Amino acid sequence: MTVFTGSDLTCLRGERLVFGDLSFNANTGDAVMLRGRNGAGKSSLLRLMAGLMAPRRGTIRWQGDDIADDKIAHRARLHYLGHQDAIKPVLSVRDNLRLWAELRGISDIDAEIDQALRALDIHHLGKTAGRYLSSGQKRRTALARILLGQSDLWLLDEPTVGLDRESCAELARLIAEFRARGGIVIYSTHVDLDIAAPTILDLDQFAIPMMEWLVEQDDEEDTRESLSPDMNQGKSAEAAI
Amino acid sequence: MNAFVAILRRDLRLALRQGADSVMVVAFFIVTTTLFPFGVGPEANILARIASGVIWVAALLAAMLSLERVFQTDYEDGTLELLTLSPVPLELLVLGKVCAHWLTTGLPLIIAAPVMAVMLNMDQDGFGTLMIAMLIGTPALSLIGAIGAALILGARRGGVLVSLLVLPLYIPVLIFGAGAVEAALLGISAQAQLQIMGAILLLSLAAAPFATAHAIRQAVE
Amino acid sequence: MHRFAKPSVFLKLTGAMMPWMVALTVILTVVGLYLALIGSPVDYQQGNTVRIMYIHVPAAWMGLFCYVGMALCGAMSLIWKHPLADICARATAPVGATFTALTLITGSLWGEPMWGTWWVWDARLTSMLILLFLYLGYIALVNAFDDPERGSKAGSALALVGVVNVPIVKFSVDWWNTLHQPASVARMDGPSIDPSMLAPLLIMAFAFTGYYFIILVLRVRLELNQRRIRALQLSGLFDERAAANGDDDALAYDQGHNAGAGK
Amino acid sequence: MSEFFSMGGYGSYIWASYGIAALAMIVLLIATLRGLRQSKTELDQLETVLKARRPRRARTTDQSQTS
Repeated sequence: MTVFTGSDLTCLRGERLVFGDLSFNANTGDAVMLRGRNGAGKSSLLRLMAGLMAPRRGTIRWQGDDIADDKIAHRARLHYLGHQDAIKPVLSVRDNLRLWAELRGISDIDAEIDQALRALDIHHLGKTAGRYLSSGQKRRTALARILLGQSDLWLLDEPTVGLDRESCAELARLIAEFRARGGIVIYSTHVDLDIAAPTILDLDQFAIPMMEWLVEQDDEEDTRESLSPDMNQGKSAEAAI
Repeated sequence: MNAFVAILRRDLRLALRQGADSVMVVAFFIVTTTLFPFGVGPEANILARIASGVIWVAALLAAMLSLERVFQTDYEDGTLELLTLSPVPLELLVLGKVCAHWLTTGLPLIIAAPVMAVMLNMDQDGFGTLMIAMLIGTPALSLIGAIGAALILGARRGGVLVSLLVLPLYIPVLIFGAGAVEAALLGISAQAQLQIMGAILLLSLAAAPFATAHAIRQAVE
Repeated sequence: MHRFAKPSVFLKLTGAMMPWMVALTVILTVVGLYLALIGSPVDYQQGNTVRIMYIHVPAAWMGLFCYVGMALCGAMSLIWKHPLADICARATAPVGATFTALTLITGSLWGEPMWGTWWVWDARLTSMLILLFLYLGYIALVNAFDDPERGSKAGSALALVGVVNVPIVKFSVDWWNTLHQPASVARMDGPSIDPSMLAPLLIMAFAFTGYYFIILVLRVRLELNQRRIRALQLSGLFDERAAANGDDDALAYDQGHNAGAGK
Repeated sequence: MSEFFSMGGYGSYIWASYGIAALAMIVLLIATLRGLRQSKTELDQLETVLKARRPRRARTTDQSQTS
């Protein structure tokens, strides 16, 4: 069955329209790759999926339940990786990760962190303060965060930024492992990431140039207005003042 | 509850490592208080008369000075976004952060206040009440201030803005805080004022985390 | 209702009401001014200065009324997320701030001859002053964001927080004032108001309310226009080059996405 | 008449009050009206451009739907 679905999503950011009438679905073990131009709404879609923002129209469901209904449960099952690494310069890599482990209610925190650090090959940096890390090491620390605890859904926004070729391969391997456990990965990337059979979601298809949208709105408006004959009264009164 | 402790511990650790924040707030408090004798003259009786008000005003300004940073750095480095996405009510996390803010700024102010009271020649009768009033009042300042700090996330000129938003809301705390000390100095019971301050604290404890969390969700959207 | 759509219901309704509102307000103002300046008796205590009351008191009422209105709009925006609510709150603020400032100014002009001073730290004056600060804070916050919608939302939250605080501030200022200066100042309201004085007061209050609603409607329209302008500009409508090529999709699209949300 | 304007000696205060009130309210009204007029002209310009380019727009929509 399809686990994670979205239907008829329309997204607005600030005052501009990002995409409209977008639908997606993902089964356990699926990987969905978001593609599109700059500003096509890859980040926005990931934020919608995470529940950080609400779609203007449409719903996102997990096993049939609207994610807006139980946000805490949805947050517990997902890991989100944004553009920023959220690493405090004065805290060590371990301490940086510790907060997220604690917030997820993980029981054996140290073991989990050890495992995550090893998986990303930064175990030796455990005690290093955030400010001494290179950007690639910071990114890997951020990636280590998504390995903490149980999760069913990874939402990765440009996870490869700042990573070298080997780390990318490492990431691909982690994603494969996660999928083998039944996890769903949805990601956007500019680099080719070696992922087996991803579903491709091309956001350019759902872009609505704003002029078309406005024309459409006007047409709706006109049909409504033509039903009532005194439609321009408002304007004339305004001119009279 | 674990989440509350977790965020509190992390924020305290951050404050400890960065160090300067608490020291700066206390230094600002002392410097501001010191300015008053220069402004109104060094006569001991005048200073004694205005001491409680001066200490409260300086404490208000000092608490506000540190407010802007409560959420700002977390907002900028993406931490706030992740906190919003963690499987814990954001209100609880806000409460943890406010608690950390109070421990790193409010508490040092309470310790510094009697020293300044001595320097301003305040009568000894007022000391106890001053400490108690500040103990009740400064958490309310942190709670109310957090709303302002969350509202200005992403705004231009946030620092100036936060003072414009928050200072009018601080007026009740100032009135009753200074009033309590005044009453104690006159030898009257300050219980009424302290009770009202307690009520203000409880009200802000009940309302501020929700308002702050709402503002944060708006900011990270 | 969608934000970019022309809210035709609002425009039509207010458009039809507008001439009546203007006429009513003008009549009320004329009658109110006549009664306030000529038709009402001289107060036995305050003399002719009582005439200042006929704008001072209604302005004070409006100052509070507008703040409550703003908070109600804030609540509506929070609960129903109706876009007009934010706009209404935003349009109310300058009117409320103006009335509050007028209250303070006319109060000073009354206080000088009657109390012999421009300003006293009277509880009413002080709480009015704080109300003015709250308005200024709101206006500053709303305008401090690049994305106007974000500003309106933050403003709505602040208006709600403020409305909880207004009674507390009022109460604490009353308390503070009685402690420091026990009722030494004359109260503005006499023991009982004569109908000949109440009439101009009420009529002026209605005139001010009418004025507020006119400004509200005009400012909401202004804001709606500006939103539509921003939407149209973001849509890449003005890209002459693209228009000439006949293939404007790509360009218009990119422009729309690269332009910031603000102006 | 001059008695009316002097208001029993308080004329300056009273007329200042009414004057400032009138001034503030009129300034706010004029500022609003002016802004409204400006936005209207600007909007009208944009709307004409939109209207002018509308038929072609509709066609593009059709094409994208058929393809």
